[in-house]
Amino acid sequence: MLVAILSLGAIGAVFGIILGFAGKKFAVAVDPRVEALLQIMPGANCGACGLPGCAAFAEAIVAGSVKPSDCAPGGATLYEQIAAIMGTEVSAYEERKVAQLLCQGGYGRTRMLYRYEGIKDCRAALANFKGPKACDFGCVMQGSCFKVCPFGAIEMGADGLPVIDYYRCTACNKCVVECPQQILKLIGVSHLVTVRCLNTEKGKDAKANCSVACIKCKICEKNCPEDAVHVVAAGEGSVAVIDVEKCTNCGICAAKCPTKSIDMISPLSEEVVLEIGTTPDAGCQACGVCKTE
Amino acid sequence: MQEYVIIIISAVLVNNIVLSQFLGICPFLGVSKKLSASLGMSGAVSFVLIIASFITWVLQTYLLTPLNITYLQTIAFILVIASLVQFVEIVIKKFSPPMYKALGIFLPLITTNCAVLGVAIINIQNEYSLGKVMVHSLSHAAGFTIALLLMSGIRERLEDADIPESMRGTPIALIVAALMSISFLGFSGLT
Amino acid sequence: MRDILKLGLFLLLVAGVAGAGLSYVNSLASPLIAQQILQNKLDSFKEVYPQSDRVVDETATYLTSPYDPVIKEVNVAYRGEELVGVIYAVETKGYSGPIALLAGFDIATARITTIKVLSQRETPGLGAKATENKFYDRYKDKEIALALEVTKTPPLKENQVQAITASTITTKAVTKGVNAAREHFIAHFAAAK
Amino acid sequence: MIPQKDLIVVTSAPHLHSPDNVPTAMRDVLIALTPALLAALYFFRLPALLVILVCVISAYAAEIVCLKIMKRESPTRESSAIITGLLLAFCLPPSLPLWMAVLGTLFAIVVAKHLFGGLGQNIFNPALIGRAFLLASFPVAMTNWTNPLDGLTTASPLGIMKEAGGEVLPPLGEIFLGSVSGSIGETSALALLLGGAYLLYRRQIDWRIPGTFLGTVFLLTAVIGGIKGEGLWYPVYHLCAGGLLLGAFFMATDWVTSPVTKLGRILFGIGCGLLVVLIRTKGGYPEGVAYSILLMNVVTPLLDRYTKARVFGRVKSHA
Amino acid sequence: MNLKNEFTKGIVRENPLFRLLLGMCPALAVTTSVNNGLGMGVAVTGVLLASNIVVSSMRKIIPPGVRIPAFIVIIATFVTITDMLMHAFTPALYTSLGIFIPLIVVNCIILGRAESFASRNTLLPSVIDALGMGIGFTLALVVVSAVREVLGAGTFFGLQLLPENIPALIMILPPGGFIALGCLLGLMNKFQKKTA
Amino acid sequence: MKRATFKGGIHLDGHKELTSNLPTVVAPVPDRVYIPLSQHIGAPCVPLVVAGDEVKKGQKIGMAKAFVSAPIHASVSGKVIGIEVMEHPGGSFVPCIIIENDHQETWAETVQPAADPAALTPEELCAILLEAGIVGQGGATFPTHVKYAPVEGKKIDTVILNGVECEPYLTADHRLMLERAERIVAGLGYMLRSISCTQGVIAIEENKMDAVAVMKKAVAGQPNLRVVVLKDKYPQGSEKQLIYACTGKELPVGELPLSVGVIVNNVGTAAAFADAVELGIPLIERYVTVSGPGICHPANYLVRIGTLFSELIKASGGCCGEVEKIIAGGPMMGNTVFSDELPVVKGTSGIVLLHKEPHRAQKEYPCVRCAKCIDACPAFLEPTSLARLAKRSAWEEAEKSDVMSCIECSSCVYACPAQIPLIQYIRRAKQAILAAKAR
Ligand SMILES: Cc1cc2nc3c(=O)[nH]c(=O)nc-3n(C[C@H](O)[C@H](O)[C@H](O)COP(=O)(O)O)c2cc1C
Ligand SMILES: Cc1cc2nc3c(=O)[nH]c(=O)nc-3n(C[C@H](O)[C@H](O)[C@H](O)COP(=O)(O)O)c2cc1C
Ligand SMILES: Cc1cc2nc3c(=O)[nH]c(=O)nc-3n(C[C@H](O)[C@H](O)[C@H](O)COP(=O)(O)O)c2cc1C
Ligand SMILES: Cc1cc2nc3c(=O)[nH]c(=O)nc-3n(C[C@H](O)[C@H](O)[C@H](O)CO)c2cc1C
Ligand code: SF4
Ligand code: SF4
Ligand code: SF4
Ligand code: SF4
Ligand code: FES
Repeated sequence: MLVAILSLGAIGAVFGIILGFAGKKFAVAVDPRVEALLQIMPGANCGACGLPGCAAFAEAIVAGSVKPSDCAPGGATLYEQIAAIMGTEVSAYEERKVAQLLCQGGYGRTRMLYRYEGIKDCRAALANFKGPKACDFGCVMQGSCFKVCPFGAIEMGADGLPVIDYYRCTACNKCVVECPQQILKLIGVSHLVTVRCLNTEKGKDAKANCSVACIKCKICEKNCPEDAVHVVAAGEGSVAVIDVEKCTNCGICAAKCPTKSIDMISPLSEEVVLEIGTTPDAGCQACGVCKTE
Repeated sequence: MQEYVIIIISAVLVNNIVLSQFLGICPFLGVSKKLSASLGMSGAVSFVLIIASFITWVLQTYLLTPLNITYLQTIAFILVIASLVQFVEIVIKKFSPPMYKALGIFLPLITTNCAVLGVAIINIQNEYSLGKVMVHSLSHAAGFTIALLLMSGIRERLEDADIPESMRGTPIALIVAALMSISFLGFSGLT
Repeated sequence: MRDILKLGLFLLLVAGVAGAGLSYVNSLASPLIAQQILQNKLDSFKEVYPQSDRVVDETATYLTSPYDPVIKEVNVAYRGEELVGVIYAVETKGYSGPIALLAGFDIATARITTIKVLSQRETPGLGAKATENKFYDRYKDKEIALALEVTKTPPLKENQVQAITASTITTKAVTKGVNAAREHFIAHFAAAK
Repeated sequence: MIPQKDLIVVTSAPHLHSPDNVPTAMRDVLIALTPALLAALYFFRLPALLVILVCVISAYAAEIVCLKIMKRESPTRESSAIITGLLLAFCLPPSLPLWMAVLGTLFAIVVAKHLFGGLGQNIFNPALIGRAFLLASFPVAMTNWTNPLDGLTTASPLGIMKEAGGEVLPPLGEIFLGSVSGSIGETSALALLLGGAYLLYRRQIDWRIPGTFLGTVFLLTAVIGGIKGEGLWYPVYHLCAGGLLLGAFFMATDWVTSPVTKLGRILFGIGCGLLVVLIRTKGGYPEGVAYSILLMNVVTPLLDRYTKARVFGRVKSHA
Repeated sequence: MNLKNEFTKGIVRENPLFRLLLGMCPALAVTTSVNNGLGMGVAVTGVLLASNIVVSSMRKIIPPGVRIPAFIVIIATFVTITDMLMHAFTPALYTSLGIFIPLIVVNCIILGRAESFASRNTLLPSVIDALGMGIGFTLALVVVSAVREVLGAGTFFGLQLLPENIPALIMILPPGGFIALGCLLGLMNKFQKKTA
Repeated sequence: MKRATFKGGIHLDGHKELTSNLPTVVAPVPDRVYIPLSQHIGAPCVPLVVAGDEVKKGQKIGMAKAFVSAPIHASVSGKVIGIEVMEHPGGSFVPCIIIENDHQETWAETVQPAADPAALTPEELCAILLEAGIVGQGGATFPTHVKYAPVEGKKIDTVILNGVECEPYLTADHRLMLERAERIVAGLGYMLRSISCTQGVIAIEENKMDAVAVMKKAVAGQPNLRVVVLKDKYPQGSEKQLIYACTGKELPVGELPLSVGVIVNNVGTAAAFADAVELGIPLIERYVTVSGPGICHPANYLVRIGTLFSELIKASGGCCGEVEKIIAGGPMMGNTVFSDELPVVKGTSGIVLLHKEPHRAQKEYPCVRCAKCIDACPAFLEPTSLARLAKRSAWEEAEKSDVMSCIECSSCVYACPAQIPLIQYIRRAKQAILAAKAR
């Protein structure tokens, strides 16, 4: 018995001391806050924050170079947790945004120049005469956005246009950056009325190519009670633009627009809007796989 | 001499530590997604495996057996391994940050890697001399490295494969391991 | 420094308590284990050579160098004071690992009594069939005049043993062990008769 | 005058493509396998026919079901599965219970191929996985050979060579023609050589793999034969006996599971050859072709990675 | 804290083997028969329970610097005790589990629970957690080994189910372990997807 | 004799017999020509005319402002009626000067033969190249004067004239060599003089032995010029492969031919150079092959720049069968266009109308790793790996795998049995890498 106690105790003590000693002697400071943050990060490593991953984000938070809300997938819960660890106040409430498509010119609505064959990549299609559509401003329909969405929020619809599942979208911005036509935009979920066309050609030309284009008729402008929508100069021409600050979501312009290039939708149901900021249920399942690599 | 050759062939090919002994499955599945990571992991495991084999053998031969307390084997060995791993981690972190970057995240995983303790115990069970212990543990380290590298080569290729949703990740890795293990059956009976 | 000592002390304490606990459990368990091992061994001896009332390990006497490394133990069976049989413990290399077995020899009849495989790592369903009584029976009561041979077909000659289907290697390994024991037996005991 | 606009296709160059496509390649392999198929039917008769039919049909059915379930399209109209079924049957003993053949085929198609994503994405040669699976599962049935001449159960030539016990090796001529016991499609060296030559002529396979594979086996066995004092018949015997030719021409060359680089293929062939000789002479089995190819399949991703060709112009700059 | 929840989570939702992918080595190595699988599961559960109890009751006095070594000593103690008891009382099981009994010490489940649960919770939840996790692990092992034993040996708990020549031996060989576990995990995933 | 060639590449069915034996036809001069402001690699031209201006044949109507650019000239005399954006054979939309032809064919005053061609200095020759708007006729339309602008410390020892014409269907260069051999040799002479280089090589594929004979006769008596016969293999005409076949030199990645002391030019470029020097005529017409299964009567034409495709197709008896693709250039490298209402430009070597290929399925299939693409690639790349990397947007890895060394010859796509448009993935990767670099 004694032998056992002594020898095992000795082994224990020796290693305890060595470890204690080594820990002291060779200590390298790691900010415990980084580790704590890593525990709570969504772990999608989606890069929406502009950094190479959640670990980098955690370090950047501690370094103060980013703010909690830069992690779009995180949502309000995460911002609170980060604030708790960092001992700061939650920054001003930010509205949840979703990616929306500013083009309605699917098959059958927009004139096509040719039949495109080749890889499903919008930039590749654009290399041939600015894409198969006669309109140079619209969606090229090859689904580059669909391919980059890390949360599976985009699907390609039957009319060739991407359809965004607003409930799944985390506003990570990836598709917005990817789209070569720059017709995806993050829009706050409380903005219900949107001009879904960026065609700046003359009304006549726009109309010749697409049945749902903004034709610069200014009917919206004339009818808006809040003076919130205007046909403004853009590119080499002009297009209708809504001032979100002034817009009251009355929907008159959408109703009056002769081509229906303005529409009114509520992307998320009211209950969800009320819970603004909660992480969408799909996407990151916090499986932690990303953390091990 | 021949005995050594047999030990080597047996440990590396016939009774490959991962594919037929089922030791060290966790890192084999967990850290085989990228070739670079698996290089790091196999480096770390090999390092700890060989040193631990040496220390545990010394411990057994000069302490546990003479004092007739071999029943303390498990606890003594695991203490050695755990401390060794932690010690190595601390030291590398201090003296070679690049190496720590490469190996660091794998080191803590090794404590609970049964390959290390398993080989240490097998060494004793087989009543190997120190020379054989070293050859044996080296061969197992090599066997582990080979299995891990092959696995990660395959998994890198699978990155582009159209694997059914529910089989992605660990399930397909296990299937790959199964098929690798079937292939390694070809070595069985090798003398 | 105090911290370090504290850590060491704490581990010493925990490890010491663990050591104490373990040695206590060990003191309870080890006789049980020892007895269990012994009982096992005796049971095996009984199976291989039932007609004895005392088996003595006389390895040291009979296994003087140089000897066949296959043979691990020489256990001599006595009935009363009479030396009636020998139980060899042998170990050979099978298909996927060592095979340890007992082989019993009867002095009076100059035959193998039977064998018993103690441990093996052969393939379940194949080589592992070597642990079945059916297989032991293939060695039962074989004469020791000629060395045993393995065949794949039902034996035609007295000194032939039929291999387990698709496990010739295992059978050969077992037979090799038995043959080694046989030689030793002939050299040391058959003369004694 | 110009056809209607929406008929015009705009796409990237090139606008011409080789008439060679995946279905034609698969057809070529099937054509190349025909001599061996005829030889198998001639020597082993009904049992072989049954095993072949069962394997091919179940492979085809499994392929279709898998494609349906996983919502995949196949460019080969399932003929790659027929090849898998046929090749698997070719490396089974004619006496194998049919249900085992079905099981092996299912394992090959479902586990070794479709779990990995289907055609082109599998790591392991499906037919060989099927065989290895069966060998490990039913070793008794899988090592039960009948001699086609007398219908008696005998060891295969390589088995006799390995065991060196009693039975006499059949003469080289029989081995070449195929009237010996062995797997269904492996016995006739002549038929396999014909098929291999056809594939080489059609450029469906690269000479490097069969060339280095057979060359390595020949060299090594010649050396071993020399040491044993056996003479030239020994390496030739090793080339013609067992599944070596079948493996070297039809299985090691499987596009999907062999390296894509030229150097990689050479190393692949050499590796296969080394392993075959190792297993045949030192291993637990009389035959090692299947395992050697499978083991090299495992190494293929690494071979591809480390044997990339030097890109044209990656030379020392003159500037 | 909902005790029932703590208990059930280990069985399905956070099943250590199927969901957390912990303890893969024993799950592959000893599952050649249900007997072994069950024995291993019970042994692990025992060690888990004992170590959770001790860790939880000592959690206030263990200095953080040697937390891991201390846990390991505690676990190793119980493993050694288990080892001795099995050797003495279940010799057959002891031989067939072999080296995997001492290796329970490095089973990530046990250290993992000690670290992430017992060292942060009081005694009762820790006991419940250990039981849940242990039973979950045991069940998983039984499932894997049942698949392997039935398909590979044609028996269940040693009872002959299939005729002699039917079972595919490979299932009780090393590849069979990987195949069984891989397919089970795949099925779990598919099932999970449907219900989610 | 074993023909010189390069490693890799593919054997194509040339279909050249459709047009190779027919003498070139002078195409009807259209009533209107459409002259794009950009017909070359580099900066577009600045127009020198406005709607309503009268222009003469050969008059400069667009000016090159940048160094890598080339002026454009009126190909007919008449009146400018406007500048409009039009479809361009290169796959884009480009502003074009539209000239109403008065059919007077009055030459501009600037079109003057050089007084004494033999006395021109290298600088003067280079100036003529620029003024005449000569760009590469081999397809890349690289402004030729840039190639001949002296570079400090670089010595050119060989000028290779590219008469390979490895594209199927096209025979314009072939006919040019048969019909205007002495112009080509004269042009080569000026090229050599303008950089004081001695060696001239005319490279021709073995499938044009008649052209070889004619060219050999044309260079007879000039020991510094030789005709090299090359193996019939695609893409033998590609610059790097051609240099390797003719000189054994491997052009290092990312470097220009001049780093190995070579300039490569198309035979048409040389002929145009001779015309510019000796007659003062700028580049206003070129040889164009109109061929393919979709053309009723394939032929070669001498065409004014700015002529619409539709006029040439009409001249060839119109389309036959169900045309699926209209290609500007050859079927391996050329661009598909979506209508025939677009002009011939300086780089238009051919117009090919194709039917649907019967053995092509609609879909791209997974790669079966047959490595046929790898064996075909003359740049020794792994197209399948590059495509795979591009598919998952691994641009950096693609760059490390030398994707930028792809010469876009499309051999890999031709060879691929799985019908993968590898080249599109590769271009996509190149595009992304360049975009990242630009940022
Ligand atoms: C998975 C597997 C396990 C095997 N296990 C054994 C074994 O335990 N014992 C044995 O002697 N042979 C074993 N073999 C080898 C073959 O069954 C046998 O050696 C070989 O086919 C020779 O056949 P024979 O025994 O009929 O001569 C095994 C083979 C396989 C595929
Ligand atoms: C900026 C630039 C400078 C060049 N300078 C030269 C040159 O000095 N000499 C030359 O022979 N080619 C020069 N080239 C032309 C290229 O080498 C090549 O001939 C041209 O891109 C067309 O080649 P291709 O038809 O093989 O694509 C230059 C190209 C570029 C883009
Ligand atoms: C794949 C490929 C094929 C080519 N084939 C030809 C050809 O057949 N004839 C030719 O003149 N140029 C061909 N070129 C263009 C040459 O590389 C080179 O640019 C040209 O000969 C330079 O002459 P230029 O500037 O006068 O056009 C090819 C280029 C590539 C990339
Ligand atoms: C030359 C060639 C050889 C082939 N060899 C095999 C083979 O050995 N086994 C097999 O299952 N399929 C073979 N196939 C068919 C096909 O490639 C194979 O099923 C794929 O591995 C499935 O993805 C072969 C195909 C070709 C073109
Ligand atoms: S749709 Fe997808 S990619 Fe786009 S912002 Fe939303 S989550 Fe990101
Ligand atoms: S929205 Fe943009 S990225 Fe998406 S399909 Fe349309 S053009 Fe492509
Ligand atoms: S990769 Fe580029 S260079 Fe190589 S064959 Fe394809 S297109 Fe040609
Ligand atoms: S040619 Fe096509 S199928 Fe063959 S390897 Fe290349 S990409 Fe794959
Ligand atoms: S490494 Fe063996 S259980 Fe984790």
